[in-house]
Amino acid sequence: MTSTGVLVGKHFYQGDEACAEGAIAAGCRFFGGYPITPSTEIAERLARRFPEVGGVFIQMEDEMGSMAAILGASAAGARAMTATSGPGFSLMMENIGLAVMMELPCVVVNVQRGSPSTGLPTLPGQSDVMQARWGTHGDFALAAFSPWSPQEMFDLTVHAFNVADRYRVPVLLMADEVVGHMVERVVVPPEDQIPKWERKRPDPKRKDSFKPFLAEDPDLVPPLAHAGEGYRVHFTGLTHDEQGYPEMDAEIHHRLVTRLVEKISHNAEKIVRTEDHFMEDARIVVIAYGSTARSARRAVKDARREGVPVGFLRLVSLWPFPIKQFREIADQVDAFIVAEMNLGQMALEVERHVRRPVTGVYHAGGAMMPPDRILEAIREVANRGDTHRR
Amino acid sequence: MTSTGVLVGKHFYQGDEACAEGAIAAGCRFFGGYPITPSTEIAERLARRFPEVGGVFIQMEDEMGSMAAILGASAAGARAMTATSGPGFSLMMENIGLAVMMELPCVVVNVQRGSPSTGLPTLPGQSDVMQARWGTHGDFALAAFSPWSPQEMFDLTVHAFNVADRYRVPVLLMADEVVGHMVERVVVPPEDQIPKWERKRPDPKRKDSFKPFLAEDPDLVPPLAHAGEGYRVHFTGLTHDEQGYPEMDAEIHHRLVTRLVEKISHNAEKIVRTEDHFMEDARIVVIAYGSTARSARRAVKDARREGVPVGFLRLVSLWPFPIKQFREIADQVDAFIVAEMNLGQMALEVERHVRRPVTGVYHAGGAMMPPDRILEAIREVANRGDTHRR
Amino acid sequence: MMRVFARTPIDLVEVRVPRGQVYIIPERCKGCKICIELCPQDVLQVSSQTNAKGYHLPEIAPGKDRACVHCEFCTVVCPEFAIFTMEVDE
Amino acid sequence: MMRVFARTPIDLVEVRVPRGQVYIIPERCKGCKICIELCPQDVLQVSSQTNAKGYHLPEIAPGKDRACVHCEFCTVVCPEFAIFTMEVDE
Amino acid sequence: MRKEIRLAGFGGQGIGLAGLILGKAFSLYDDLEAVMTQAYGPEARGGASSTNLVVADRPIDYPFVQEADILVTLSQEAYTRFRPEAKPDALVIIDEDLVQPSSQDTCLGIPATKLAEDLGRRIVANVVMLGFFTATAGVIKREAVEKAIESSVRSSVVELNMKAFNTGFEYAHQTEGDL
Amino acid sequence: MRKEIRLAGFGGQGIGLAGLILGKAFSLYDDLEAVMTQAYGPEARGGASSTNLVVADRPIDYPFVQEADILVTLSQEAYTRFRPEAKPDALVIIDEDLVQPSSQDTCLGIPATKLAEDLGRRIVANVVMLGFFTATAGVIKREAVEKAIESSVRSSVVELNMKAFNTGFEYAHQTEGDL
Amino acid sequence: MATPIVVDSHPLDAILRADRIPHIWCPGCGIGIAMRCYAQAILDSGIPLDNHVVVSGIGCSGRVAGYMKIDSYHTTHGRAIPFAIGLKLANPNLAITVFSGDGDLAAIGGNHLIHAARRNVDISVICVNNFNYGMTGGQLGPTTPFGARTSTTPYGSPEFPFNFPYLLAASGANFVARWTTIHVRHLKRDILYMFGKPGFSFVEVLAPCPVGFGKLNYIAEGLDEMLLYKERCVIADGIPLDELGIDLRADQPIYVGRFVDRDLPPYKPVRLEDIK
Amino acid sequence: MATPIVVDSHPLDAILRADRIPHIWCPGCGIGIAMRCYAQAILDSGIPLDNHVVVSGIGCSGRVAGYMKIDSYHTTHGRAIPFAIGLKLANPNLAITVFSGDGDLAAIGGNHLIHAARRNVDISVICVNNFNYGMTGGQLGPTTPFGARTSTTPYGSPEFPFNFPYLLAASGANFVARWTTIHVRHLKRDILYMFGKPGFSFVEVLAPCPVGFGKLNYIAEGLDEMLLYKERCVIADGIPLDELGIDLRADQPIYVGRFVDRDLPPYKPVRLEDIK
Ligand SMILES: Cc1ncc(C[n+]2csc(CCOP(=O)(O)OP(=O)(O)O)c2C)c(N)n1
Ligand SMILES: Cc1ncc(C[n+]2csc(CCOP(=O)(O)OP(=O)(O)O)c2C)c(N)n1
Ligand code: SF4
Ligand code: SF4
Ligand code: SF4
Ligand code: SF4
Repeated sequence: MTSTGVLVGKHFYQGDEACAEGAIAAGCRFFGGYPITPSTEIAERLARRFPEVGGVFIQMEDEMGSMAAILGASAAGARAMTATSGPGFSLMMENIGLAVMMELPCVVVNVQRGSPSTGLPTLPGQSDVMQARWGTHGDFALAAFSPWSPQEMFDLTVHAFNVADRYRVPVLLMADEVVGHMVERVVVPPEDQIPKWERKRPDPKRKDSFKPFLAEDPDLVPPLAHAGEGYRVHFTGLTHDEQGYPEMDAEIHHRLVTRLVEKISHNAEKIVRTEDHFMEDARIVVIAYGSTARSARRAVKDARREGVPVGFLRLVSLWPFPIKQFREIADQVDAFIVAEMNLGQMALEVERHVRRPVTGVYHAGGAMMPPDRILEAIREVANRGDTHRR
Repeated sequence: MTSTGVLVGKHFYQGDEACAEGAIAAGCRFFGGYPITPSTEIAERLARRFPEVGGVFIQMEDEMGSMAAILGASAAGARAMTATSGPGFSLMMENIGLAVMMELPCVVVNVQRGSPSTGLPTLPGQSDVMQARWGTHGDFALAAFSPWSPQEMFDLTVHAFNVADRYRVPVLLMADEVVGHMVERVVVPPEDQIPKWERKRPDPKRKDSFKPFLAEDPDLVPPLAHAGEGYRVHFTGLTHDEQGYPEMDAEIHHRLVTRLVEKISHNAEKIVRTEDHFMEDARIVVIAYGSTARSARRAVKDARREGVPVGFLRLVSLWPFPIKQFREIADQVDAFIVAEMNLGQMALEVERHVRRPVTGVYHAGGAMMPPDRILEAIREVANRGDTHRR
Repeated sequence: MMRVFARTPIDLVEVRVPRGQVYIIPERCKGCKICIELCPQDVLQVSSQTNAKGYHLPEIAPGKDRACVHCEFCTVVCPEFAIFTMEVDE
Repeated sequence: MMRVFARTPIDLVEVRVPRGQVYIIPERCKGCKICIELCPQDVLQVSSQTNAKGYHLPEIAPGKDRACVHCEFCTVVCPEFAIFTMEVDE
Repeated sequence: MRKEIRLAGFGGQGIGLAGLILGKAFSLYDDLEAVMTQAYGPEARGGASSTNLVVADRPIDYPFVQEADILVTLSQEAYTRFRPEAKPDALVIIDEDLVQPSSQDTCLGIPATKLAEDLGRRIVANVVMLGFFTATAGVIKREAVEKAIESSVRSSVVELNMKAFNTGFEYAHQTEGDL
Repeated sequence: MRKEIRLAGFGGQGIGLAGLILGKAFSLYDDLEAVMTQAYGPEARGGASSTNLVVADRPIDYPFVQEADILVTLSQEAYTRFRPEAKPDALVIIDEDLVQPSSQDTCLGIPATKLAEDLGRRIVANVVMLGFFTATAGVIKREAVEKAIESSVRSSVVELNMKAFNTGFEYAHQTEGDL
Repeated sequence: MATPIVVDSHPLDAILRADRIPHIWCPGCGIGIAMRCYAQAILDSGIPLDNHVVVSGIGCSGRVAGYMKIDSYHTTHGRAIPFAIGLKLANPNLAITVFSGDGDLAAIGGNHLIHAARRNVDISVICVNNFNYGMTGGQLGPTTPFGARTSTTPYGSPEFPFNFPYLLAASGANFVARWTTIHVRHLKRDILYMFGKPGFSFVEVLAPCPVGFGKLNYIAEGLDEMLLYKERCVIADGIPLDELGIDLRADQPIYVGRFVDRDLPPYKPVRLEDIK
Repeated sequence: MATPIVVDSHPLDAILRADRIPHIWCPGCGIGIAMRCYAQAILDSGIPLDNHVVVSGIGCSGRVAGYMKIDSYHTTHGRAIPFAIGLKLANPNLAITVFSGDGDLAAIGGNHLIHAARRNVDISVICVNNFNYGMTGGQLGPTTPFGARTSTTPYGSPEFPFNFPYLLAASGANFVARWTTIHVRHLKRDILYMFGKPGFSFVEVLAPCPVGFGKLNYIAEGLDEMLLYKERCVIADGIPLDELGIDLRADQPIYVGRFVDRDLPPYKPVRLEDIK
């Protein structure tokens, strides 16, 4: 263990554990949460680890409280996180909106299970990905990532904190039960190799003229002053002006909300991550994310072996949607296949951005997508020549 | 007042009042709610009116409680409703998912205000329409309507109850502050002219073999047994079999969730409502809903006067999306304009269903869309000949 | 199959110690031993036999064949609805 | 413009009844009359004058020009931060 | 025909009720379309209050008053704030004891509050004003407004309100020469 | 190379720990890829418990065991339930005192629980079994498993576990003639 | 004869969903005992079975709704009480029992609990207090004793637990009792009493959760906790409410009994005829 | 001289956002008085202004955060307390005060209130009790007296209100007091006391809401309610907690005072050094 408590080296971690360790490595020192399967192991690991590294672990009375507590901690300067699954995620929605409006960085992990409602608590799902985009009321933008391995549970947790702090935005880690519960090798790099994007901070010499919601830089992100630093800031969930004062005015509202959305869309390239394989000569592209991407890669490899010119594009980030990446391939490819553990969610977004037919390989959840189902779809699409949507 | 308390005749009602009266006319006799601007007048009117007509009005301690209470009342056989606005709507999401999973009919009114977060409590918005579609975790389907007048606050409230009961689904009335607070003539028809779709009920002679979640009819809707009727039903938010018993099984889950989604998509034609004007020769079509549709109609009329061949399609229902209506016109028209009081939400759906360019006229909220902004967009699109998206 | 019925009220007039017969539904038992330890007459003991899940069921202790007084304590404390007694008409 | 400052502690050694001067920020007053009715010395009364919003301000009642003892009750009960007194050095 | 009418005054003067009565008169007891809107703000109460009506002989799309054709004001603050937003040639009606119009402005005045006080209830100044409005604006029939009053106030005060309405209506006719 | 290994037994037999040790041995102390998964159900505890490992010499996409190449069972229920899901020609290792294999099945047996009891701690039957597995399955180096044990159990019981491992390992070699 | 007579059904199977038994609870778990008392009280109540309704939230205790062969609603976590309120107010003939865990009712559901008590809504609540969240694997709950170990307090809990009788008395409940799974006869009696009692009534049932709580706190088996209750419980009359806190692990009496029994009028929705 | 001297700023403007005053509250509303006491207590506290933080929820009372010139957080409805907990635990040097309404803190926020009291988190809560929801136009609140009229109980409330001191004592708070807006000196004193008191402290401030509550309940003006408090309040020592219910409209004493003042250890997150 290093002086800051990071367990550098090779480990055999459960995805949930890796997420907790990623948080510690990212400097997260506040966790407020409420247990829920299959994310509970994140809380349990942090309950054990935080006392060692000087972090605050508090189990709140519910998910509204968890979300509010991490925002308070963030306002006081901490990197703060919570973890949950579908039902708790739904309950966090209102205060995710508060995070957006107050521009308070935080990380929310959703280890997705079979849904809707209580659904299949111990079994996987990927059906909260549209909720991640639209779940709170109002227009907003945030970032969401989808790990496909325990290693990525670690890496993307670090990235999530970085994006959150850099853009003052809540960041969602949309894992699924397969990835959360599987155990695999995780390499924790030495601390100096863990990327750290700092929060932009105000100039202490300009305390009196400081406007907490004035974004002077082209990235549209205002510096963040923490409680107790003497800036005498006001934060509100009401529509506010650059000083942070409530203003009941449609134009101020439009300007504020537009900036909140554009600070993500304009910086999308720095936030977005995708990964592709076998794309050089691909005529068909399979798109997947999270645990389903593991099945997809296997299916693509199998299909390649059968000679099908199929490529594989993995969405590491879900939101903002990697529009640029899609634009680049949209016209080179004949057909798209989207595999996901839901009844077709990211596929809707793909459809809007490509002009080619999109075939969905869907399952409502409860079990990891079998690679064979994707392989079959690839064969079908390849044989059809012209494709149509199921 | 009729014997059942319906105030037949012509009235000058606020939209919120009309909604309350619509609920009474529909036979709603249970309201559980929590005050929030700009929906509070619905609760206030029902608090005054329900004691006259034998309805139960209860102000709950929060929106989670409100939602749960109306589901309980629905399970006991009542037509039940709640009303809220953005922040409360976000808090209701988890139990809206329960309503979906338990297939308990209910009506949730969201009088939308400027959002996200606390936003602009007294000013209008339309930015919760995607949340209506995706706000709870998991795959699901429900119905959502968008009234453009106090009269429609009445009419669509009645329709909402009918759809809810007929399809055992939560139905959302997605009003906005303009429509909720404006006062206009509302005609309450004689009771025998108020349409009433009944809940499908089980056969009392087959109590012992009754399976509360077995949909034998092609509409995919199982009959609903109420508490106290002797069917000894079990309802759960967990994935369940046709008996209602929890089953942790991916295939049962897939079958259940697929049915829940398809009972709406397969019956969409009976649920969906749209209205169109000037469509015969239209080359450009303006799409709008709620109060924005009033601005849009004015803009379209003005443009027609200028000789622009523009038509107007109003989304009376938002969800399920009127795919069929769009398919019909998708190829006859050169360009689409979507006007909405948000940064582009239903426009995304329109984009997926038409092959022509879609121009958005957006405003984040806080004031009703000025007709001139839409008129300008019509002129621009008409002049451009070829159009591109802002 | 056994008939299913509700408990009938005790006749309070005639005071006598009833004798009981212990019944068990083996596949329900999870071997928690609560019935065994809490039986006021020590009628039961852990059997060396297991059910399909591997749980050790209660059995009648040696010499206790007629010791059950039908106090029904095992019935009410068994968390599994696995054991109960019935009054023996003698 | 008036200087802004925090309240300074009272000198507790010298016991005397201080005399006060009433100050008002007219545009803050909402005419609630709380200061008027709760002043222990009845120093204030409702004025017939209104501020821009139409609220009737408090004014010094006739003959009460030197009656304020700087007890500061009006200061602490005014919900509007509109009225306060300052000790007069005589 | 589309007419935009704004009634404005001080919180507590019954501006909302006046608008409601007028709206009913147009839309229930005459053959016109009418929409009423009010401004909602975070301040619970106090300050200038206004009620807005759009009246037309065909369905009304845009329900808000943009440039009032008729402006009725019962307070100085309301006059000062809303006069500039009305049409330059709007019909402006004022409570002449409470409002001092700008010198360029030609207004119709009535001492509505005083007249109401004469009737014993200052609170019916709004209805006095309605009577005067009905008589002078020429946009709505007397009977329609009367019916609207009847259906809008508690039965115990219908008579008082009718009297107030009549007082305002008659005041207009008495002073007709001046108009 | 892709090998699917399933360890199964009764709740409380330390099946999870055995899987973890084996997974670590493969992925941290040998040069292989390994993924471990477990079945989660609503039942908190009790009944058959299994831990599954997929091992390969390249990245593993699909992490679940579909048809086990190696099945290790420490209870009859586990054997009965999981034998049919394993490959017909799978290597099946059993605690020969607790499992009665079907007559067609050829298994490798070890009295792991009894050997553990002989060491004074029934609870290390899992590690005895690991020793036997290591010696017989030929998929993992002895040193790798030993290192994994060292890094997985509390330091106070490392020695005991090493002894247990050795016991199982040696048992295989003693009985080599029979294999 | 050395074994009991083997049969395949139980006298209470009439109101159990016997096809779903064995249930999912762990060996030695106390929930089944509490459910049994509830089932027996229903049979003894004289209220037609069709009028009994059970509402649960999420948790091991919440699974009771799935095992009772009466109308049963297994709602979302924490929302059993407001769901029950909806049922009761929409059909006042129903005898509504909320059966759920302490985490469900007092952690995420705490707000509904105190407000239902304040309003004095006519429902009965059976709260299984097993000092932790069993279902999710033994985390800190609002009843976990100060210093106790759970999976989220591996070094001991830094929080004080609720004292249910005190909290509910302060909130406004009409009836509050506490028993344990060894007080089966008292427990059944008081459940029966709640059925007849207008207003909000609440019974706390201390129950072993050997797997979630016991094993980390030296009460490894359900049986051990049963014996502990037998030994340490004291039926308390007149003990001040603020002294009713519990620490299973401490060497102190555990007070059980009826702590509140009063007759404030139950909640009634407003009806015009009641006013005029 | 018949008018006071006209000036344009107030001695307290130093810690007010004077540019935002006049505030939005109605004439005669009591929130401003309670805020004044808080502001004065801050100045008197000796704690650097930079270390004072105010957290509010939504409601008229919640607007206080926007008027105090200290670090201030105007959160979502009901969530001020958990937000404050996050602030406090992440930076224990801060003096955190939650200033909000009774609806915010005890209706939608009720769960956080009782759990924060249970944990005894070291924050101070100032709760303005005006017997209704002012901001949304005068609806029933969790403190509305039985029978009182509000916009959602036009025929009188069918619900009993909470008794805050009792509820908070039962939940675990270290300090609970009640004052009214006429008890400005006591109120300021006790706010100051809370700043120095470890653990969860709570002061209830009865305050007029003439527009939302008063006018429907024959207390039409803020002043009337101030006079009513002057007349009917009794500083209560030793009154049992369960007798501290309030009905403004009834002809009964209204008890004010300090009701709980104890020294349970405040919540501390687990640190390894504290254990070893
Ligand atoms: C909104 C939500 N949050 C969290 C959970 C996860 N969860 C299920 S049961 C439970 C706790 C149950 O504890 P308790 O009520 O004490 O019941 P027990 O299992 O101990 O009987 C939790 C946290 C959930 N299902 N829903
Ligand atoms: C989630 C949510 N529900 C409802 C509201 C509407 N709302 C705003 S303030 C308020 C009540 C405020 O009452 P209280 O806390 O007593 O404060 P007061 O206004 O009386 O000072 C309500 C219900 C909201 N903003 N958010
Ligand atoms: S109490 Fe029941 S489950 Fe436990 S051992 Fe006895 S029969 Fe088996
Ligand atoms: S107390 Fe303040 S607001 Fe009220 S009348 Fe006096 S100065 Fe004006
Ligand atoms: S985890 Fe605890 S509460 Fe749940 S079934 Fe097992 S013993 Fe019972
Ligand atoms: S509504 Fe009530 S609480 Fe709100 S500002 Fe007005 S008087 Fe104060």
